[in-house]
Amino acid sequence: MWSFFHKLGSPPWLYRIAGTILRWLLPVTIVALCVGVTWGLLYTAPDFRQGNSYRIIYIHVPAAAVALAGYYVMAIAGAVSLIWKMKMADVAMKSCAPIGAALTFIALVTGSIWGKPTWGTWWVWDARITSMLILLFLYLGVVALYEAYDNKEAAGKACAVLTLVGMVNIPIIYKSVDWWYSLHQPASIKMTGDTTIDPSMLYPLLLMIASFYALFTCCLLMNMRAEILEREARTGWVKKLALGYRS
Amino acid sequence: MYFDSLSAALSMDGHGPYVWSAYAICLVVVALILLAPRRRRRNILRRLSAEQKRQQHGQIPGNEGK
Amino acid sequence: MSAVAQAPGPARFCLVLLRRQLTLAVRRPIEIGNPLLFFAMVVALFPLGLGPAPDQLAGFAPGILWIIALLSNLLTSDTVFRSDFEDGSLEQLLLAPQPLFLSVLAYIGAHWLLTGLLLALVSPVFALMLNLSAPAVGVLVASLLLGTAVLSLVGGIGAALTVGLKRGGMLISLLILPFYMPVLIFGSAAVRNAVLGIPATPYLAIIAAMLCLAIALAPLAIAAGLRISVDA
Amino acid sequence: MPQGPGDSLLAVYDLCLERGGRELFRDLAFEVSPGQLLQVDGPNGAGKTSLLRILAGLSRYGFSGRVERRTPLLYLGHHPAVKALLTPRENLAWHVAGEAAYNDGQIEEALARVGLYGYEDVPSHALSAGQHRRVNLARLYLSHCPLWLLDEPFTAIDKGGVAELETLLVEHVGRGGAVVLTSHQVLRVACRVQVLSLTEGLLA
Repeated sequence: MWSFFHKLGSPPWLYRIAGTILRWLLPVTIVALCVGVTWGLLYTAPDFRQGNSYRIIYIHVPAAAVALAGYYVMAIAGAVSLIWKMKMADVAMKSCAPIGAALTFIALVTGSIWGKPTWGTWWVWDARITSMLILLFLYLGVVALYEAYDNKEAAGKACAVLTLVGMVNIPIIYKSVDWWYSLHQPASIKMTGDTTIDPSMLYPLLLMIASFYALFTCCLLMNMRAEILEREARTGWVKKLALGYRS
Repeated sequence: MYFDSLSAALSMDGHGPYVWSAYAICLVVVALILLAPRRRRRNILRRLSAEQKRQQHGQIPGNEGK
Repeated sequence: MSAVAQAPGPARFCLVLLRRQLTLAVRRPIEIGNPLLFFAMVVALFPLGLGPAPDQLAGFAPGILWIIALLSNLLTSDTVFRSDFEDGSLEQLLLAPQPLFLSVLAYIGAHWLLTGLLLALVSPVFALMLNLSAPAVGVLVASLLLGTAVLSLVGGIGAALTVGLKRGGMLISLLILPFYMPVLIFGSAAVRNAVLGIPATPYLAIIAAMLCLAIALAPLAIAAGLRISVDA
Repeated sequence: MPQGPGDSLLAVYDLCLERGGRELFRDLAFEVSPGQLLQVDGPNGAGKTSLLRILAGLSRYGFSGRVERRTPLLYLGHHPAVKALLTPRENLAWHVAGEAAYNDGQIEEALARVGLYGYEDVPSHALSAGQHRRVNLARLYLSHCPLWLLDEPFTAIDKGGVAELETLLVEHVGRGGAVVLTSHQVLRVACRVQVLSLTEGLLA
């Protein structure tokens, strides 16, 4: 068990194992994404109320779910890097932020596009949407803070603190926005009703959610590999690696 | 296949532009987050290998050990 | 060696720091006046932008007053640790034998006394300028008293994380504005309830709960942030 | 003063520091014992200030190795930590280092010893940079910390001040304290000065 943690902290090992995982996970992810998208777009029946526009659900919901989960991954990595001073956790945390921001962006944009035919407006200040917007700000804040520091080691620590503060705050933000919304207007538009979803729609959705998790993992590993190379550029193993690299 | 024809799939009873644009934006962003780290990693490796070649050919004394 | 003098206890040290911060502020009164002036001027902006119709202004008043309080707090948060960082006092504070997470409470407390408390005390004047109904004024003051303390604590986290950076001013807004939002929501909701004649105490209680949480956790984050900033 | 190897005030093991891909020093190991005056020497950029900050505990990462601090210490950095809006007296009485509460008499005496007699209640912004340094040095007369870490203490101090400071260092070492300082100057003191060169290691 401890030797595994020890290995996890070793950059060359992590770089290599991430490469091995990516070699099969990346193709699987891309195939799963293609299958899921085709299935959802072309092979499912339209929703009886929303018509065909509901097909956006196959990217909207997975993106939103993984964007939220990504924040927790980032926070856990940040905590590990702060508590056990593990440099690779720092790398993981730094690599999470841009992916999370991208996924949050996808969720917001697709949600907005979905809203137009369904609600007749591009944007409503609904609790979920507002808290997703705030989540995007949190991700961008981490990216901005990281870039602002010249000393990257300090940048990692500062971002870890910020992420942990955000972790405490996300439930508060979510709850507050929820109450704020219920204060303003009746819940005329409900995104998550109790309507049981038909299995023919559920399976492609589950496939897409799984693929987005895999996509997040792939991007995370790829970002981490690049980050490891940059940080370890002066070490022998990276030099050897670069020597074998044919441009 | 749910749709009868390609044009039906494209229009989706009037919802086509929304659905397809959402998927297109998603595709672009996903492609970006997949390709950016790949490019970054390649650039780093290329830069490092170029640096090493320069050092080998340049024969700067005292620099090999660094 | 001679008898070693005892280092002051954490509580006494906090009082010393608080006195030091307040003296520093009093010797440069314009720094105290600036947030209040800002408050007054932005209040004057809203009727110009929204139109001077009294009913309309009264409807927006809770939100307007809270947003301005939030912004003036944001603008001053950046300065909490900056001068101490620049003249080396912060290093000495970090080396002090007293626990840092208690010492920073003195800094935050001074910041709150100089911005939040004063804003809350002068806010009735501006509330009347915006035609806020009289019963809501009391709730406004109470919500500002509690809420700005949360803002100061959260702002302190942002200040601690960005104090080592040359251009922290813009970044700090990006970092801490998301965390300000819950306070804004409950603060303005409390005032709005008071305007409508609905009891506002539940919202005030929530802000007080957030204050308790912030007092418990924010000093830890501020202390960690300061150690990182001084180290960078 | 009799001393065993165990009662050192500060011990450093295997200290290595790398900045920006460049190794500043490696495998640094030494102990600072009561009665020791250690001068850290090295060219600009050799890592003297970094070493002192690591010893003080202000730098907590970016280096490998271990530092054991066994006693309260007093660190004086490049910045004087003097607030321009406070008088020298207030600066010392409310000092953020929080070592001890000093009474007026002690503060006046310390200020007099650094040559600031009569300036106790003048706002510090009316004082010169050298006088700010002197206010900061007054802490040395007040402090009861056995270990002093001084980063370039002679900067902006005139000749007389340097001589007085050197006397103070000798006194402190004689009382069983220890001093680690960085300086390019050769110390003219009446006690043994150990020199730690960051490029060549511990010299006699």
